[in-house]
Amino acid sequence: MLLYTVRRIFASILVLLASSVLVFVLVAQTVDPLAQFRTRQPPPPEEFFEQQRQALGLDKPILVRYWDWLTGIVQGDFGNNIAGNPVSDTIWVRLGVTARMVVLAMIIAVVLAVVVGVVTAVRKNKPSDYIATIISYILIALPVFWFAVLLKVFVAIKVNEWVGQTILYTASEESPGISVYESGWPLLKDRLQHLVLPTIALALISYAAWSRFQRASMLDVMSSEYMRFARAKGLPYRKVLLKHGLRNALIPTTTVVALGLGAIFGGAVITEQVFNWNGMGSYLIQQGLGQSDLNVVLAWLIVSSFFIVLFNLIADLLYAVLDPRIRLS
Amino acid sequence: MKLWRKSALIAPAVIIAMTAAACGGDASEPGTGGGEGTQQGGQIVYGFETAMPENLFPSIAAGNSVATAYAEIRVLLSPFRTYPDFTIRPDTDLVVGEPTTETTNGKQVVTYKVNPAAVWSDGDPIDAKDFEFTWRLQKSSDPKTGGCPDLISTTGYDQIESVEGSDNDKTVTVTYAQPFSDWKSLFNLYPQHIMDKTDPKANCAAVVKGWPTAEGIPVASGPFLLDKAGIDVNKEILTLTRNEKFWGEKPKLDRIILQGIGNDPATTVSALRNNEVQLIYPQPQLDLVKNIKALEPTITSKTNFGLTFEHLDFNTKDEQLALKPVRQAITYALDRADIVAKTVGQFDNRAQVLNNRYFVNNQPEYEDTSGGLYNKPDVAKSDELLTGAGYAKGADGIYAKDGKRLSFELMTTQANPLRSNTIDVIVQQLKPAGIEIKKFLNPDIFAGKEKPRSLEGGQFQIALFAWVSAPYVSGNQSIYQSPKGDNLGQNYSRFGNPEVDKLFPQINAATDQEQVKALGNQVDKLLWEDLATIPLYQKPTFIAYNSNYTGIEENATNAGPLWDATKWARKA
Amino acid sequence: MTSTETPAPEARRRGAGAEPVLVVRGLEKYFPIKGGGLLRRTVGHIKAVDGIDLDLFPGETLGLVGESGCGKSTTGRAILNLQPATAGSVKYNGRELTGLNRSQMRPLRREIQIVFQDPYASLNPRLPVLDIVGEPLIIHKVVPKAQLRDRVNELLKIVGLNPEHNNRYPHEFSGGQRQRIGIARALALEPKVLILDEPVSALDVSIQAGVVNLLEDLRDRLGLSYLFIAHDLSVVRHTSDRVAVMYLGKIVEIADTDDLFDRPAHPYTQALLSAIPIPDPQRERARRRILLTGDVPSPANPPSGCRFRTRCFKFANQLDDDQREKCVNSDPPLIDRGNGHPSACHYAEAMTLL
Amino acid sequence: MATTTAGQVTTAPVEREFTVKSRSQTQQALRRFLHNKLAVGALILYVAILLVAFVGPLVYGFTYEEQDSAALSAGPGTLGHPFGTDEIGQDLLARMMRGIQRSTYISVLFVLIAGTLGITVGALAGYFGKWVDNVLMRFVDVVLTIPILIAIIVIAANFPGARSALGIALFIALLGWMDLSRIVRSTFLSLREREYVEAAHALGASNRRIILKHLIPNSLGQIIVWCTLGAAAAVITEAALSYLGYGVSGSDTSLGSLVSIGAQAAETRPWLFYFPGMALLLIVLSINLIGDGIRDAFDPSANRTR
Repeated sequence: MLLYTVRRIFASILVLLASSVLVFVLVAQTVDPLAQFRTRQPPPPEEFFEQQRQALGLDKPILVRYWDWLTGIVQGDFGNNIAGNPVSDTIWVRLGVTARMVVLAMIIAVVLAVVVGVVTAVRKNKPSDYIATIISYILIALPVFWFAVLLKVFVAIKVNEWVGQTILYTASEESPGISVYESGWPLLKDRLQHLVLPTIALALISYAAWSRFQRASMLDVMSSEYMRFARAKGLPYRKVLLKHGLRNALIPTTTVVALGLGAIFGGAVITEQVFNWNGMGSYLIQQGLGQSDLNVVLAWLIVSSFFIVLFNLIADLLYAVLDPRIRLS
Repeated sequence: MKLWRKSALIAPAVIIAMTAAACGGDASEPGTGGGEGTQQGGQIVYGFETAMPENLFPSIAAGNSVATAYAEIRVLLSPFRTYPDFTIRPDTDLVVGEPTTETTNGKQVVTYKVNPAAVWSDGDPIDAKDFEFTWRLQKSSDPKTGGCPDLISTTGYDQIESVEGSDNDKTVTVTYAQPFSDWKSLFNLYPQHIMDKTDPKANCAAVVKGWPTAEGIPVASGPFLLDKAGIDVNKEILTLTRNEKFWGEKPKLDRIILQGIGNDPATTVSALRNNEVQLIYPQPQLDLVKNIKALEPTITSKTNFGLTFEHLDFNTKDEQLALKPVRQAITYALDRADIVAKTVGQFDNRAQVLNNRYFVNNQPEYEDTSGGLYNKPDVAKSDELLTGAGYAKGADGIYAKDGKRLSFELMTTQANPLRSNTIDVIVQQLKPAGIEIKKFLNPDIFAGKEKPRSLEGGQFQIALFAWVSAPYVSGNQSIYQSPKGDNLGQNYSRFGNPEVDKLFPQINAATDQEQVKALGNQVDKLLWEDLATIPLYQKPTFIAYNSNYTGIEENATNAGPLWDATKWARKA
Repeated sequence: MTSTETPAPEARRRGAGAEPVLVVRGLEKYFPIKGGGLLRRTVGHIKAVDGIDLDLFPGETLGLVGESGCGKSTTGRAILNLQPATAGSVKYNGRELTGLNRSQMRPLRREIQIVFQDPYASLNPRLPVLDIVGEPLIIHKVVPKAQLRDRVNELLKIVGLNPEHNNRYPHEFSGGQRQRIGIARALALEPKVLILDEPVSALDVSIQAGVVNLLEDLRDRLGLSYLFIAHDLSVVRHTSDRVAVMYLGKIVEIADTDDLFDRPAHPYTQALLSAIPIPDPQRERARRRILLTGDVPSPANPPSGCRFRTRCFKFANQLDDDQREKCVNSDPPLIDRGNGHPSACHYAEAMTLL
Repeated sequence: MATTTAGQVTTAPVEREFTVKSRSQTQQALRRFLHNKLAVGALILYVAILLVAFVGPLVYGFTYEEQDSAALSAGPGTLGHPFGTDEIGQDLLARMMRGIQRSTYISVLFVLIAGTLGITVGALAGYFGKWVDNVLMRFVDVVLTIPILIAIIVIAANFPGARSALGIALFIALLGWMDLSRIVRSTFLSLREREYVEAAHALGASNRRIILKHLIPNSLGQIIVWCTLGAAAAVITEAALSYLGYGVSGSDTSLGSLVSIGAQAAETRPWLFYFPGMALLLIVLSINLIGDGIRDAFDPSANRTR
């Protein structure tokens, strides 16, 4: 297992390195961070562009730029944005904001998916199974942003009107300025209130696919020999189901969840746009792509690559722990 | 002048600068807040639609944004303020009486009398030293002469010969080497006692660094502070708080929080409706305005017409658009009243067709200089012109000559439904006239030459975008004067008229507003004849706020909603 | 074996005296074993085929028998270059086959064909019979397109299938019929040598006879030579002129069929033969059964000396220590030790098992 | 043999065995599919939507660009517009029919391009194995470390001129083939060990022939399933791109852009929000159900769903 782990980590580092090359080539060749200055009026003098080019290192050959960038990242330095501020000052805070939503959404989605998956598998072809199935299919087919508008217009505003005060928020990750003058429980409460809708939006969309998956793997397991055998031994059904069935049915789900991280990152970008969160997504769309800010786009992509590779690695290792056959192949 | 886009960036020099108003002095007193029924204290959240500024120092690129301009309007004072009626009047907090100007021997001398009570928020007096420093800092972008290349503009300051203090430095005398008609735009004061390192290189280094947003503005001259404690870059929050040292009228609210909420109208509406923000100043769109109008009386809202106007630019380097009959035919075929009705007219019925490139409809200088030729669509006239130019309608109903069809790509910015709709309407209007238009939403429209399909790159045919207009004229020169070789200025139509060129020096030297009006309209008349550009309509502005607040008044110039935020208050 | 081979006395033996069509010498096929380290180096080899010699004479059927996993199928595939040999030589009519690349090999495919064990797996389920049987004709462009159907129908008739079924898919046929399709496909190119890789072992016993008879019939009519790979000795006895017995990658005994069955010399052969059931209960009860102990050793790490010694009843029960030492230290060559045919046992002695 | 001796060769006796008269795999799959009521219902719905979108414009009174100045922002059912109009008087139903056409065009193009790419890469990797497999699959691994939607956005942001329906399909396709290549690869890995592939080798078949004649037809079930699910994913992705401002940028419309524009009008002009949104939902839903139906039909033992 140790050797397997070391080998997987080694492979992951290689993949990440290759990914960094791909990211750099993709972005450095296409994003021009100086484009926006050309629209200034009066136009900045040519010296200004020269200076910016030097400050951002755009005058160097691409290989040198890549190397500088890579060595910087290894030391936690993502370079400066076009305004000259270090990207690393911002990106971790942004990541924290996004993580708040993504982690919670993932937990909710996984728990919900496992519960619904198991229940629908056990109650296969019963009304509850059909209803859950239809809901899942509808959630899968919904565009996130459209669904989010529904949440805002019909859930948040109606609930707030019904309660008579604002308990569900539709914009930002916390009330403006609240962290300046509040702390402790009021701040936490405020953040939770802001967390509800975006988390629901993100969680439900991921949940739908995962619950289908959990249901399928549960059905697979339930029809397997060892389950029949366990029941034949006279163990209580519920115990068989939970102890033998669920444990084995969770294995494929683990992988799917870990590998689904890329999709969640994509979904989070949209969710953040819809709910106006100042997380990684808006950082990429507004600051990064909106301003053609080279280092911001690069930082975003490499950070997300890092997490995707990390989660793939975790999935691999988890799988190996849960299913020892994997290690040998 | 500048291009308008989603997160438009505006040189503060331009925002503040308006011509000495011919109509000045008769404006009603703005803002009636502070009267009875208000209470002291409290806060307001302003949901900000543009991106968070990266830097708060307005004289460098990173700090030159709408966001900084709005936020700092009452943090760092200038000798002149812009009022909602487009007048420019002295800021009586900063200067006493009207600053005087006189031109002798080709030199312009301006004298300011600084308010004796005026002090920076750290207690240091505001005086001639600050004027002198503000000039010294921005007078050149050439490092060889002690200038700083990072400056976004040196316009005006580079013409100043000297800035001298007298009367215990409370009287400031500024001498221009040659007359500068936009002198009122200058002297958005920087604190000499804090910033001045005397060595130009050190000063330039300070300029390059600017004021990173997270660190706030070190010291304020206005009623508001924008200091570090109230800023959270990552949460896109800027907090304005009361400057206790301010000698004039102090703000009623404890704080004004500027919260970036992005430009998605749905978010904007729900945030205001949910009382997550109390004030918004978005680009108006039909559903947004409708939604918010429906929230009355909880929400108070108002549309207005500002200085921004939409127009079409024909690229006269295009083989067919180079022909005047083609441009004229297009103009005849357009029904601009219908465009207005289907776009801005839907959320404000006061919207009207704009027939002037120099002055917008609600400016006193405005005249319809088009000669009334293009007020109604005239397809017959258009047909006549095209036939006269040798075009004939093809089987597809589109005019063509020598196998070249009159089919043009009309580009505009992306994510702007108003413009997208405008083009859809134009497409349908020109189709019966035998002219085909294709829509292209180009996010690179304002990019540089490296993007060939941008305005600068020149590989476009017709463009739809807006100019942020100003009634004075020096800025218009770069838009309409003949290109000099590769140097277009902002003349993206790439069309030149020597007669027009001759008028620019006259306008720039004009100090009398009547003269400016006459010359401006004269130029515009000539521009109508060339038809390299067509003005369409003046863009509305829209402000909406929670009715629990009072004293909020919109300023449709580029001063922004916070221009008189001192008067904002909560209702009792 | 060649040097010691004596002309067979049996008249039944075909091709005697003629030049062999297929000559296999020192054929080896090793599969690498990857290590578990970071770089996954090759740490050893599975020696599936470890140096075998065979001759196949025109018109004869050479049986190749052994337990599963002894390398007999690999031998067949290595001869056909489906799995390139690690070492050794395979000559068809004097032409070297090993080391040929795919395009060099292609013309020779017309001469040597193979019939697979599993008639379910060896036919593409997505193709109708016409395409399956016609495929070799198309690949080698031996028949004009217009005549393809006729030729396929002819082939189907030859193997006893109804040509009207040529548009059916494999799953519409029974196992025996499918195997006939497989044979028809192999015959399409009019080969001289057929490698029959357990052609009947996946079939029901009742159907086996039909296919075996068809194969014999075809051999006689078309003048084919068969390398008949099987683990079922009774089938081999019925079909083969000569039989080679394989154990752990090596041939341990080779002889004319009757000779082998009557007087097996190698203990392994003896053990195999003793396991054939005899349809006479009395004789069945009376005869001596030789039981092999233990499992087949790993081909990655075969025992030293004689490979069979770990399971050999002779080694275990009948030899003294000196004799055993020889088994441990020296690999017995495949030579005639006075039994009338070659066997690879130091202490080979013919034995009658009945 | 037979050609020369055909005359003498007597036909072997036809084997009298029990002959299984059964259906081919495809027939069985089709039969199973037709028994799946949900999938058949979805197929009927989808075909109906496509019929309306492609045939409807021929008989409908308004074109998608026509502006009815008398009916700006008209509600559904008023002034001759069953689904209402937008602010410049364009008929929503006509625009939706056009939008569905364009979205269908995008998803079909996507499936064709990404399908070809994915099958090619997966086939090469799975068939040749060794370093080919290593190089191609490691490349896929690396590309998959970038969230696909974001990678598409980064590319789309930098090629604004190419954001036609064709361009969008291309962008999505350029980054959307990886999962298919993995599916095809693993299918090939198992298929290439089959005896019928070995038989083809023994017959001297070329690699090309083996891949095209033997391996791809036998992976078809998996490929078809991917194609349907991919078509649905393309529709959703296009909508997400439109919402983020990187959608189709010309005069044309698409279902995605109608949905994203409508998202603004949920309260003021709800018809602009609901009709396109529901259309998108129904299309994606029905394609997914069809895809699952096909999967179950081809592989009844594995009732794996997404």
